Amino acid sequence: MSERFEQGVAALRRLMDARIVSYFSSCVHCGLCAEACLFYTETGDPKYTPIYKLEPMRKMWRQENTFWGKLGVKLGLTEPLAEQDLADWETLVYDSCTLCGRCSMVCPVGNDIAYMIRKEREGMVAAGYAPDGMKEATRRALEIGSPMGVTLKTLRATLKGVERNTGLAIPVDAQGAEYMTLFSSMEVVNFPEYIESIARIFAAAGVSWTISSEAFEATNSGIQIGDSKAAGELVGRVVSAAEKLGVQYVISPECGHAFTAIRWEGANLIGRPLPFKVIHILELLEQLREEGRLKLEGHTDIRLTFHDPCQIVRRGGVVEQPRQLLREVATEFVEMRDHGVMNWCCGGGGGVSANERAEPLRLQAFQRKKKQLDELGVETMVTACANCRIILEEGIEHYGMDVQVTGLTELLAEHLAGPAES
Amino acid sequence: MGKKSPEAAGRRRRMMYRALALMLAAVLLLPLVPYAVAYVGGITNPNPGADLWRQVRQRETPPEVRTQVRGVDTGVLINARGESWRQFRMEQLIPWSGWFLGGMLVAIALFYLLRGRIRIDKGRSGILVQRFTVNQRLAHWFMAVVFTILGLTGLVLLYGRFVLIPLLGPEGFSVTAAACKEIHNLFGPIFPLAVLLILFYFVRGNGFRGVDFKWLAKGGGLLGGHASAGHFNMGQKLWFWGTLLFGLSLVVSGLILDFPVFGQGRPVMEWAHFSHGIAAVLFIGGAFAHSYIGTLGMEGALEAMTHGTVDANWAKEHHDLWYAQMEAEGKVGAVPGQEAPASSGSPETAGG
Amino acid sequence: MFLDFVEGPLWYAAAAVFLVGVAWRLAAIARAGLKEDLSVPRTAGAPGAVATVFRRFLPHREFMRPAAFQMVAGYAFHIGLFVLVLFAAPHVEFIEQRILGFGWTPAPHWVFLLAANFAFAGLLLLWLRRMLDPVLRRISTLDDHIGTGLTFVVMFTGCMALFESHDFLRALHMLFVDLLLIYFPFSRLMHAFTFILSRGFTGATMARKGVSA
Amino acid sequence: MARMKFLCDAERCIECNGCVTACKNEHEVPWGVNRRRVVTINDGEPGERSMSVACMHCSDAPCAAVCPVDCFYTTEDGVVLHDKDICIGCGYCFYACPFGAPQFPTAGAYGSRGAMDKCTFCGGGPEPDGSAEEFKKYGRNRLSEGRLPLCAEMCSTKALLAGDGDKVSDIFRERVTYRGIGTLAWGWGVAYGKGGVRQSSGLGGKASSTKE
Repeated sequence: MSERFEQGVAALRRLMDARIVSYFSSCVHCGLCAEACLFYTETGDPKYTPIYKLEPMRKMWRQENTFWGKLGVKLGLTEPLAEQDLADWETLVYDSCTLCGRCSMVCPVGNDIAYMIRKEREGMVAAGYAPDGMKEATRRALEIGSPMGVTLKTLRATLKGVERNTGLAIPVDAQGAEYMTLFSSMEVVNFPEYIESIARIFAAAGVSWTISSEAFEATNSGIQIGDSKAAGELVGRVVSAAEKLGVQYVISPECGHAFTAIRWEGANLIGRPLPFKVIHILELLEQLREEGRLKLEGHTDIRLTFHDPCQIVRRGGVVEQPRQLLREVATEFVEMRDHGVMNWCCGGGGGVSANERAEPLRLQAFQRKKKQLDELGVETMVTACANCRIILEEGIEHYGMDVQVTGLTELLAEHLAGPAES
Repeated sequence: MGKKSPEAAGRRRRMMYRALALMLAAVLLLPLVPYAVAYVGGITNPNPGADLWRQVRQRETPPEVRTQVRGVDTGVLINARGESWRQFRMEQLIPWSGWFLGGMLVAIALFYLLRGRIRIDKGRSGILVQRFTVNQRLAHWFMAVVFTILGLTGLVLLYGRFVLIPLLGPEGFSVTAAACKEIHNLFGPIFPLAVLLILFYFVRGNGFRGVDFKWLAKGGGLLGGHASAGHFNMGQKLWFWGTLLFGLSLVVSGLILDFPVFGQGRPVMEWAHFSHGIAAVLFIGGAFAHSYIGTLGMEGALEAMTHGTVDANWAKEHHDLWYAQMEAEGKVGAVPGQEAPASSGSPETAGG
Repeated sequence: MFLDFVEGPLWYAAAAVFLVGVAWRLAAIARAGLKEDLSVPRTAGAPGAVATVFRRFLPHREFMRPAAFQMVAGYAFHIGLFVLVLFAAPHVEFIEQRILGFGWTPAPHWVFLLAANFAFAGLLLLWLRRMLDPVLRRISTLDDHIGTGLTFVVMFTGCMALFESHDFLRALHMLFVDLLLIYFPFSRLMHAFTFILSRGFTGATMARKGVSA
Repeated sequence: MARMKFLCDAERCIECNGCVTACKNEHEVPWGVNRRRVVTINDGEPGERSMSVACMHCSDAPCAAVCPVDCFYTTEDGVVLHDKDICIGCGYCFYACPFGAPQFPTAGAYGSRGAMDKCTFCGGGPEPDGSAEEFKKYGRNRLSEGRLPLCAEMCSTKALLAGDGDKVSDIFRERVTYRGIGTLAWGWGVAYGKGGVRQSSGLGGKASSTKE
């Protein structure tokens, strides 16, 4: 038994909290979670049943927390968790789960399966069983500051472009600003429109904001791969930068897991309450609109729908804000059949997008989104997560569909009232 | 106009009294005349009760009857049909069904000895074809379990007196029979659900077509030559419709027998028992053949109901038309979610 | 003799194992502990926990169709079993005489029959599906089958004893009841108690996030 | 050996239901069960006849023939009895019985049938004669005490006769011959009086023996 495996077992043992013990005690193996999981519904393969992905952790629970399990292991009747189990389950745990948490919504006994998988990944990664792509991304995040390798230089170059396009000065390291924004690397590299949009909106609404040159990366690979130490390190950077600038709020960008990482896990990862409030960009925009600071004009008459990013909506609680905002600017906003907290994941969350070997499976799982879109027959889809957006665009490309994907913040910026409209 | 004398008036009044008295006497005495005549002449009339008792006994037109005791059939003095029911049960149903069911088993045993297990001629191809969905299999096994429970308990009640009392003794058999009766009555109302599920999940593809009669003419391939068949062959179709027919008969008669609280009298109950017994025995006999051919009798048949898939070669040999259709639709080999032995390197160590 | 044993010593032993075992299992959950959540909640967790305990009795509207089978069969079984256990006349009598010292109005016979039919149909369908559906086949363990099987046998022998004229049948029923009670705390049957905790934990976490789970 | 029989004289039965009451009271028969009942034909019309019916203790009893658990037995006195510990309450005896004698206590609507209950000719059951257990299940065992069924004993018109079949039929035969048949069977004197219709024709001698 290798030392790494021992570490994995130790991690699983440490994480076996009351929730997980209760969850495993309650599970009656009814199989309903399978119907909630897009990897199962799109492949029909029973191994993608969510609770089945927890087999290693269940074995751990059985041998540590149950009478028969303990007895069985002592008598040699029950095989304890073996390293091979972790090896066998690596693909199930990382490639076929986006931590979207839809299964957690349907479990009749109320098990939060996504929570358990998140914890199981801690054990997997401690034992060294994680996809190379994600390991790499985490390494880059820790060493370079961004999973995609985006450096401050890259950001500055992007910001220069933004300033040129908008004619606005982008505040960097402005002491005493009210809000500090974070970006996902994808926004910096692929969607600078997002940065332009918030610059315009904030200018129009008179928001005092800034970007920290020390911590601008919102994504947190540690959360995805299940490495609390790395995740805590990444959150810690944001916290110290925010403390240095003395901001009251940190804005989580249009990126799903980034929001979860800082809003819901941040304080727990660093072991103390955050010295600032975390607000999602959509929450802030809706708040500004309600206060009358964000004035919108004009409508788009294109029939469009909204793709709920799991970590923002179901696992983040930002459910109504995007819909309120969208209704302001779109007359033909229609909902997919399963939406809001029961939406279907794009297939690339939870680090699956950073996991190259998962691509064929992810594209297969995308058929679920395709069906939803085909059923609705819309040609424009709005979303609020850079990762979703990339995955959706890839899927649309792969299946040769005729659908445009756009960010909600950008859509709002396009309908900004007043002189800011260019 | 002479004036009326008082004497004349008095005479007339007396005459009136006498006439009245005479009339009264006549009224009172005249009904006695027949008795008097009979007494004198010794005439014996038939007993007026005779017709009545005949009616009561034969129940052709049941006489109007009243009793203080409330309950089912309390007004029936003689239940003449009880005897015919007894004859049916003791002298027809029990012995004849015994011969029938026993004969069925012997016939199956002979068939096995003569024909042996029907193998897949070309061997297994390893390519699977989805034959039944989960819901179809669920409906089938639900029916199978409920049918077996009802069938076994029913047979115990039918033959137990002759077969089990010698083995268990009267006390022992009473325990068995009491348990069987309760289980039989309790599972009875679940049977309609099983019939409905069978109807719902299997009605498609069970319509009769021309090819089915050719199949029948060839004895399903037993009388020589290959018999073509679609998703279901004639044997299966007959079994399906038989299930519905017998099932319906058993359900209707069974419910009548199971809940004797809706005022149904003995004639209804006896009729219900009559049809319940016949349908059940025929159904059970059919089930013997069905279970034999579905398990021991034919290689590759059982897995269609357990795993839902069949081997492509089996499909070609037994349901060629269906196989051709599946092939045309590209469904051969594509079995989603099937635990095929070589399931794409997935973890198999779990469970238990 | 047999009846005296299964309704006497064995019954007391089984009840003791059941009570101590369940308490031990619940204590084990408490012992596992839970870290305090330091994030700033949107809404309080406790009301969310209570809400979810009740809300999960029905699936989300969107999930009605995929969950239809488990819903229908599951409820038929659970409600049926609930009525059988608590309202069957012999059970009420047993509870009154042997456990609580007081009883309540038992269900009329037709309610009992209806409940038994629902319970049997539901349990059979659920159990058969466990054996037939590839998903359930994949995730089911021996415990699932033993738990279901024991419940089935207890119900089955209970109905066999319905005629109430043979001590042997009653004793048989009691024997399996005792076995079920002994098996209960070590098995997935614990979900009868822990489902409240599971729903509560999830409900609290999700309520903190502002999501009604 | 005696062969116990009931006989109800329909010419005498006045539908007073005394036999029903006597039976119910003597055996403490449960609610809903009537071991004996009086049936009236053409009630209120000319030719009305009443008759008290219960188990007739048949020689070739259909109930015993069809019973799936074979719980019936015939005593030395020809009384058809059954063992409630063996009976499973299936109801087959009720279908086969010509007289509707077998009764079933029901437990409410959707009633499951309890063990069958019927007239025992006041002869109890398989338990020891006169035991409390026997009384609880089958009622009083009068036969073992040398007494005949109470229903017949209580019959106010002596319409219901019970006892050894030979004696019962002798009594009835006498009655029939004594009162004649048809329209002649009429009047107080014929039914109860000393002078019989046929007395004059030389059969009168025996009539006096039935004198009350």
